[in-house]
Order: sequence, then C-alpha cells, then structure tokens
Amino acid sequence: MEYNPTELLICVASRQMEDRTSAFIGTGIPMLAAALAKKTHAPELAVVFEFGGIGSLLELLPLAVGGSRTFYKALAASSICDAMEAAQRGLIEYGFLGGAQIDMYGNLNSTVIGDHNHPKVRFPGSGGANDIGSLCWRTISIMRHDRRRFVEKVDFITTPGYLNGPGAREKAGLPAGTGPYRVVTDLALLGFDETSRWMKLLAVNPGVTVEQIKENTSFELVIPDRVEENAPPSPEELRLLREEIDPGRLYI
Amino acid sequence: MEYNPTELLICVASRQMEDRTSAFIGTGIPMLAAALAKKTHAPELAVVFEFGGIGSLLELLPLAVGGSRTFYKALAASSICDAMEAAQRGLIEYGFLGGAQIDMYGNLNSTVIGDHNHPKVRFPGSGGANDIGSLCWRTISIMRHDRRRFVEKVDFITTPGYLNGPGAREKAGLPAGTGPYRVVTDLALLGFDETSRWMKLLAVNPGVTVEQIKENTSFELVIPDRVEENAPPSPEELRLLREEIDPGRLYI
Amino acid sequence: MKVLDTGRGELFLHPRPAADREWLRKNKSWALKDKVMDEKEAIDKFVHDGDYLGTELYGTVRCPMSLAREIIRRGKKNLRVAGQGIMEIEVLIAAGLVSKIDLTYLGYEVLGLSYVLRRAAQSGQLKVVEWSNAALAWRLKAAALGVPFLPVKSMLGSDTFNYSAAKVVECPFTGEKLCLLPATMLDVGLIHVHRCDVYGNAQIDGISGFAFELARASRRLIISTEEIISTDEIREYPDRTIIPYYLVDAVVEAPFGSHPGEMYYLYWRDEEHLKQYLEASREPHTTEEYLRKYVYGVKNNAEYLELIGGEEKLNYLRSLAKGR
Amino acid sequence: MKVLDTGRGELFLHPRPAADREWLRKNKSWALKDKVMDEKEAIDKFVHDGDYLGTELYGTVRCPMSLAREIIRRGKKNLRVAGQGIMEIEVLIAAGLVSKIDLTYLGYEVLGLSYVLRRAAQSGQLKVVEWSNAALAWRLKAAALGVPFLPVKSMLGSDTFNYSAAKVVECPFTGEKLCLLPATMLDVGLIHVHRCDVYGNAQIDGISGFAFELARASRRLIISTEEIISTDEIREYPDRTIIPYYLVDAVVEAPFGSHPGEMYYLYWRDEEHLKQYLEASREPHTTEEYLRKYVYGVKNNAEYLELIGGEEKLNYLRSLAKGR
Repeated sequence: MEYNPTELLICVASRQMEDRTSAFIGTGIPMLAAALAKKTHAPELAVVFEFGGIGSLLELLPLAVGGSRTFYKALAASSICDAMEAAQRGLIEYGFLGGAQIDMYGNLNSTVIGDHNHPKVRFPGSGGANDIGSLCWRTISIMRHDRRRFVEKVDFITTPGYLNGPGAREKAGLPAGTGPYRVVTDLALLGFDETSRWMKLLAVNPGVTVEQIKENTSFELVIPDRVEENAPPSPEELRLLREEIDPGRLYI
Repeated sequence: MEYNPTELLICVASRQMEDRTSAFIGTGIPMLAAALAKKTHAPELAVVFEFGGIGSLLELLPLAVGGSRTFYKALAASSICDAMEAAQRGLIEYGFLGGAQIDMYGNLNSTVIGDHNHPKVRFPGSGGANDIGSLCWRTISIMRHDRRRFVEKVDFITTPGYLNGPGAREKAGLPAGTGPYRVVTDLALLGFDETSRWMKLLAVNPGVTVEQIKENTSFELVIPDRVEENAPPSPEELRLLREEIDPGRLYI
Repeated sequence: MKVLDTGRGELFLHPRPAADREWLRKNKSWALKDKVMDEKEAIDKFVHDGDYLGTELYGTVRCPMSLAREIIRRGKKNLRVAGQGIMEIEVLIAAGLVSKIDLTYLGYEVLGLSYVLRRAAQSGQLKVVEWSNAALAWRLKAAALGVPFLPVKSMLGSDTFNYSAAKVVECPFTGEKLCLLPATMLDVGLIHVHRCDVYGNAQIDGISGFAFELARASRRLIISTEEIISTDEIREYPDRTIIPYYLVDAVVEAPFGSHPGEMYYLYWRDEEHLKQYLEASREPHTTEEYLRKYVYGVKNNAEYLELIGGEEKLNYLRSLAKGR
Repeated sequence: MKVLDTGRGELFLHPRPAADREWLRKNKSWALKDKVMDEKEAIDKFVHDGDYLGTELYGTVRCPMSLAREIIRRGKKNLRVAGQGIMEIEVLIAAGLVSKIDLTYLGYEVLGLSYVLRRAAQSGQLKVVEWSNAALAWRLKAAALGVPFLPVKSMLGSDTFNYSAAKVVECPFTGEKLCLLPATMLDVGLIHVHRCDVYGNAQIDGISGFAFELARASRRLIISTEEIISTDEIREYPDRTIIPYYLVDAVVEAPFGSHPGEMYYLYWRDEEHLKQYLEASREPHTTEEYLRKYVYGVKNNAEYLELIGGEEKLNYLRSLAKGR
C-alpha cells in the first residue's frame, strides 16, 4: 500500500510507546502517533497535554495544546501546574519533542540560530519542551533528517539531552534516569548508546541506506553491526490514520 | 438590658473590625463577633475560614473550621492552601487567636505547659494559629483574664506576638507591619504600646476597675492616664446575637 | 542562601523526591483497572506497619472514618502520622497504633480538647513534632510539586518552629529570612470523597481542604467514596476531577464513611454520637469500651452503620444536611 | 544552600513579596463593589506605560483578545510582558508596545512560526529573556504563594537557564541541585473567563490553564467575561469560583472576547481569520494594515465583531463548538 513520509513517521513514533504508560504530547505528529498507539497496541496509553487535559480519548484532533479538544471526554481537565508537577514527580513516561537543531547527545535547539542577543534566526522558544526534556523519563524527538538539523553542536540548548555526555544530566541536577530515548526522522529511527550517550542508528526506513543517514548527519553516529529496517505502515495503521484519526487530512 | 460576659466579649471583639476588610476566623467567639459586625457596622466584612470557605453570609453558625457551614452561600469554597496563601500575600487584615497563655508581648501558647517532650499539660497545638499570627496584619486574641493565663513568659511560643520586643518579629523574618493588635478578655480590652510593644490596657468592662485588671495579670501592663470603659452590649446587639446569630444558644 | 537555623524536631520522613520518582514509576499504573475493594482488602494491601500515613480533611468533616476503623481492626502498628486529621487520627492513637505524629492540631473545637492526645503525649507514648496547619498542607504541596521543600513566611520566630524539623535560610533573591518546609511524600494517604468511578477518578463538592495536595503527596492512595459513578459521567465533567485515577490504588465504596463526621450536602455530623465518643474518651477503660463496641465489635462499615442506628439514624442525619 | 549559578538574563521584576503585601493591603478591597466597565475604562484605569503585564491562557484559546486590542488603541507603551500568551501578546509586539519579554513560546503550533517575534527579536527591538512554560507558570505560582521563589527541577543544565534569571542552589535537605525560579507578581494581569458576577467572582469551564495562579499573581487584575451572572448563582456553587472577587479590579463583558481564538464549549476558533492574520503578519506593512483595519479601525469589541462577520459568523463559530 502507498504511504507518505509523514504517515511512516507517525507509525514509527507510535510503535515506541508501551501500553499502560503516559505520554506528554504536543500538537501535530506526536498526537497522531499517540492516537494511533491507542488504537493499536496501547489502548490504555494516557495522553497528557501540558495545559491540563489528561486521559482524552483523542476522538478529535486538537489544534492547540491548550485547546478544547485536549480535554474532550478526558478523565481530568486540570492546569499546567498540575500536569507539569506530575512530570516533576516522575509520573510521565514519554515526552515528545521537536526542534530546529539536535546534536549527538540529543540536545535540542528551538530558540535561536546565532548569538542569543543578536539572533540570526529567532525560533519560538522552549514552550514546554525544556520541562518535558527535563522531567519525563524517556523523550522522543521528531525531526526532519538533514545536516542543517543534525549538528555537531546546537547553537542553543533549549532542551537538555545528555548535555556533554555520560553523567552530565545528573551532574546538572536533572532527575536521574531521564533523557533522550528515541529520535524519529523521515529517514530513520535512532536511539542513544547506553554508555557513551551518543546518538545511535537503530533502524532505517524502507529504501533508505546507512550511507544516506551518514550523509544527512553532521556528526558521527554510532552504527551498530546490525541495523534494522522499519516496517512500512501496515494497511490497518494506514486505515486508522486516514479514516479515523485524521480524516480531514489536517496533518497527513 | 441584662447580658452575660460572653455576649459582652463578642460585642467588644466585633467592634474592633472595620468594614470592607477581611477576617480570618475560627469557630466560636470570633465567628459570632464577625457575624455581629456584618449585621451592624461592617456589612462587607469578608470572613475567611482556613480550609477554604470565603465570603459566607454566616447565616448558619459553623461548628468546625472545615465544616459545610463555613461555605454555605459563600463566594468561594476553595482550599487551605488558597486561604493561607492569601494571608501570606497580605490580603487578610484581621486574624483571631486564642490560647492557654499570653505574655506581655502578645505571644501565645496553645501547645504545652511544662517541657515540650515531657509535658505537664498537652494542648491541641498550633492549628492555623501560628499562620494567622504570622501572616495576618492585625491579630485579635480572645482570652479569659486571669494570672494563670496572663503570664510573664509563655511556656511555649506557639504563635508569635512581638516575641521579645520591638523589631523582633521583623528580625525573625516575619512580615513587617504585622502583629498583635487587640486582646479581648472577660474584663477588658487591651492593645499594645506602639514603641515598647508591651501590652496596654485600653478599656475596662463596665464595673471592672483598673486594680482588678492588674490583679489578674502576672506582668506589668502599660496603663495610660485615661482608660476608657467598654460600652455594654446595645439592645440591638443583643437582639441580633440572641435572635439572629445564635438563636440555638450554641455559644452564648 | 545560608541555613541560619534548624528546628530540633525529628524529621520522620526525609524529603526524597528522587527516590519517590523511581518508586512512583515502578508502582503506579496508568492502566484503567477496576480498583473497587472493601475496607479490609484496601487496608491489608496498602497500609503497612510503620507506614507514614496522612488523612484528609479536618475535624469531623469529610474524614475517612470507615478506613480508620478498619486500620484498627487490622491492627496496623507503629504508624507515623501527619496530624491534620482529627477524629480519624485520634482513634488510631486511642488504639495504641501511632508512635509518632507531625502534629498541627488535635482537638474538637467547640466540643473541647482531646483527652486521647493528652494522655498519649503526657505519658510519652506518642512522640510529637510541631507544625502549623498551613505548614503541614504546604509540606504536602511541596511533595505534590515533586520538590524537596517550599519556602514560607509562617513558623518563623516561634517555638512551633523550634520543635519542628523546618529550616530558616536567607533568600538568595531578597535577602529576607524564609522558613523552608521539608516535603512530605506520605507512604499512604486516605481521602473520603463524594463520588468517583471504579478507576478512582474522584470529585469533591464544596471546599477541597487539602485533598488536591494529599492525593499527589501519597505513594499509595486509598479513596473511600459515598458513591461510585460511571466513567462516562467523569468524562462529561473532566473539570470536576480533583483526584485523577492514576494517583489512586484502591476505591472503597463507603456510604456514611465520614460518620460521625459530616459530609457536605449529604449528611450532617452526628452530634449525639460524637459527644458519646468524647465522653467515653475521658478515661482509658471507657475509651477501650468504645473501641470494643464500635470498632472491634463490627466486621465492616455496614455493620457499624446498623449499630449506630441504622437507616433511621442515617435518614435523620441526611435530613439535617443543608443544600447549596 | 549555596548559590551555584545564576542565569545571565535580566530579572525584569525583582521578587518583592514584602512590598507586594503593603501594596495589596493598600490597593485591594474586599468591598462588594460593582466593577463592570468597558474595555476602554478598564485599560485606562489599570494598565500603565511600562507595566509588567501577563495574560492567560495559551495560544489561541480563551485569550483576552478584546483587552489586548484595547491596549493597542489606548497606546500603552514600553510594556514588559510574561510571554505565555500567544496572539494577544503578539499583537502588542506587532503594535510596537512591548520592550521586553519573559518568553517561553511564541508561535502558532500547527499553523507555523511567528513572523512578528522573528522581526522584533532579530532587529533587537524586543529584549528577550528565556524561560520554560512550566517555569513561567511556577513563577506566577510563587507570587501567588506570597514567597520570593519556588525550587524546581526544570531548566537545569540548559541554555534556557543560562539566558534566564533563575538560580541554581544546593538543597539544604537533600544536597541535590535545584533551580530557583524568582516569583513574578505582575503589575497587571488579564484573564478571559466563561462567566462572573459584577464583583468579579469568576468561573472557568474546562482546563484552567494558569488562571488560578495568574489571578493571584497580579497586583491589578482585569477580567473579561463571556457573560455576567448573578451573585446568587455564584453563592450556589462557591466551589466553582476559581477567581474570587477580591482579586479583581475590573469586569469587562466581552462576548467572543477571545476571537479569533476559541472559547471552550461556546465557540470554535476562527481558522479563516487566524490564517488571514498570519498571512498579514508576514510583512511589516501588511501587519500594520491588519492592525489599522481590525484594531485601530474599530471603536470597541462590538464594532470588531461586526467587522469580522457579525452575527452570521458568530453563529457559525458557535455551531462548531463541541459540547461536553
């Protein structure tokens, strides 16, 4: 069955989440991934939106993280402090992130290119990203894969990954055991080496070579002996995405 | 018109509160005083109960500071943190207190007589008293007036008055400009000298002499040249208390 | 930001947000699981000897009495408690199950003092550390935030501070003195609510006391409820969920679970029974008799409600409740 | 508890709880006073040049747009803002009225980035200090508590911290590193609600965002509301009052006050108008045109609602709102 890159991205992201856990999600891809997970392998995945929507069925796709659809038929409609404090207490397993740049330690930049006070390009800023990246157990970044985005060193660490290497998060005072878990791109699925905390290629998308990944990454990746291939979206996944989750094709 | 000492106490306490302000009140005398004030000179006095009842009309007399009557027809039914934080922000003008002992600086003991770890008598503890005495602008204590209660030095400072004298509250870190304002007893109305922070006789109850006050106080009071006499309850005050505020004679 | 002073009271439970994170991740579940069980099962599963336990609300109001009575029947020992509850804490002390208390107030307001507290504190059976009401609520709030302390302006300059386990520091922003209250993440919390679903999504009418904070400051949380409602109702009014299900370990259906206390809008407090209890509590042997009759002498909450007067009494208490 | 690090960002407004106490005592009133006025009067009375201003909620949702448009018409200058709002903050920047921003996020999520922020930040017209979303909410919460800071575990190790005005300290209880967020007591706060009475007792349906905190962290507070209800209704459901009257200085009746944003349960956001605005915001002169037409070109909210399509458009947006 034919599919577009966004559909594959959503499917790969969706497969990263375990059932009966919680995910802190923003609008866009993460929301579709969570909705798909709930309709496939993780029906009891709880979605948490940062302004207080908790446990929605995701029957309607939200357009804004504070929008009414984030708590339509939800189990709780609370507040930003409540949602963020739940994450600070260690209750939120997954957090989704994006950004303009990511480096080999999973640090993310969504603030500026160039000098902060005289920026070449000004981006939106942290939003909830810094909190999610600091407080959730496992963060999953969704990125377009190219050399401009996968950089040796981000211009600005909006959201901490493993900072400058093993132990650095803990040294900075961030909660132990947290950090970047997966990076899902239009080319591949990546993780982080347990010891070096370097970004590591886990699987390539159908038709993509390891060489292509290297070419599109400005830093050296850990490439394991065996690189998996991501399964394409299944017919059922595509049906769910197109007919139930985003029938208006807002995102896909 | 005949009246009992409790009725006079309530009237004197009630007269201390200005209209269009707020009072943090507990059950018992303070509540009746607030209800009376609302029905006489201070209709827009807002009553705040520490577990979240704010702006009740006090049509029904609460039996407990967390009870349903503290927010019957109230303007807000909130939480202890909200009420206490309003006081911490400086929004609550009056706070009512009681205790087993009071000293010349208005420090109050409602914790123990004797050594803390091997008490001769164990009392209930601070409850909200320490918070009220720390955070409200002007605290009014309601006390029975005798030498056992009006002591040179309290066994235990449950609730800070002026501690050991002028400037001590500020030095301890308590908010500036706060502190004991009035002490209402079955014999007299007392205040605190602006300079020395010593307790000062303001007015005696009808038929009570200054000598009697001295005899019933273990420490030296500031006695001004001119001591007022508290007016007895007016017929209207008595009518309100007996017919409208406490018709079941729960307290009076 | 120097530490200028530290209260000499024992810190029964050191703030441990990092350990709490690990514990909660491992033990809490986001699964939509039916958690309905009776008092016996809930207490057996989730309350252990030596636990640090807290209850909500205050006085004789929306208090989890049916759970407290079950703790006594199950004989959970050496409890350390956060003493913002009144009667539900007092009966645990009366039954000899509490060794240490972070106390703010134990008494009966207009009905008088607590004989049980007096005896326990004066005999040395009960170790007491002092706090104010707001301080205990704020300590729970600190834990609910997931941080080790909150800075406040209460407790300063007093013996309440001296016999607490708080600290005084100089504020690095303003230079002023602040009292730092250590966070309290309870081992187990008990809350009585108006209604919840089988997963534990709970609603409370009227003032919320410190239910919001205590629910979020409990490793294990037992909810007793006047009524179990459908999850559809919860989903229709998600803005009324004050305690979401993922915080909850057990849901106990306990109509009149707050008796002899009151429950807003549903029933008024049982003055007669309360006074009977307070009279009994004057002496150890009459206290013991009360417990034998009303706690040990019944198997569960239903039997207790029969014993205190059955449907007739309950209807009477219902009739005294005020509407909105 | 040593200070280990301090962000290099400017602290626009130093925490000043002691001064706030004095200010609030002097300026806030518990009087039950009718505070209803129109946007013009409210902004003239309670927003001043140079104020530090904050708005609630987020994005294009329950945002006080009618108040923001009035601020532009009244030409309030040199504003410093807490940037958790989106469109209502952006139009103030677009109108050249904002000199400094405590920024967390300015963008339109699925609709894209903010051209206005880009131009203002890249040209140096707008001074930016960085924070996270939670950090800004927690800074308001600290002010709402009446304390100078809150300790948290966000922001640590990042450049977001380095370009903020937070501090890192060692916890005196646990020894861990904590980020201390300075309290933000705003000069003026703006909140749009579903309903309130003439005194300002306000109710919000659905998520409450950070309305609770912002209302308590504002020296002056302007409420705009879809509907004014009677105080009897407030007294019937006091548990629904999220903003009590004594916090409120002005009540502005503003149906569709959030347009082009949405208002839960009442109307959906105006996608068409939003996209039109975003298109216009690409270039300075088209942005100026938009403001001329939709802000300067109308006298008040009623005229604005006529201009954007009148009753027909409003009914359409109502029809798109989802129930519970």
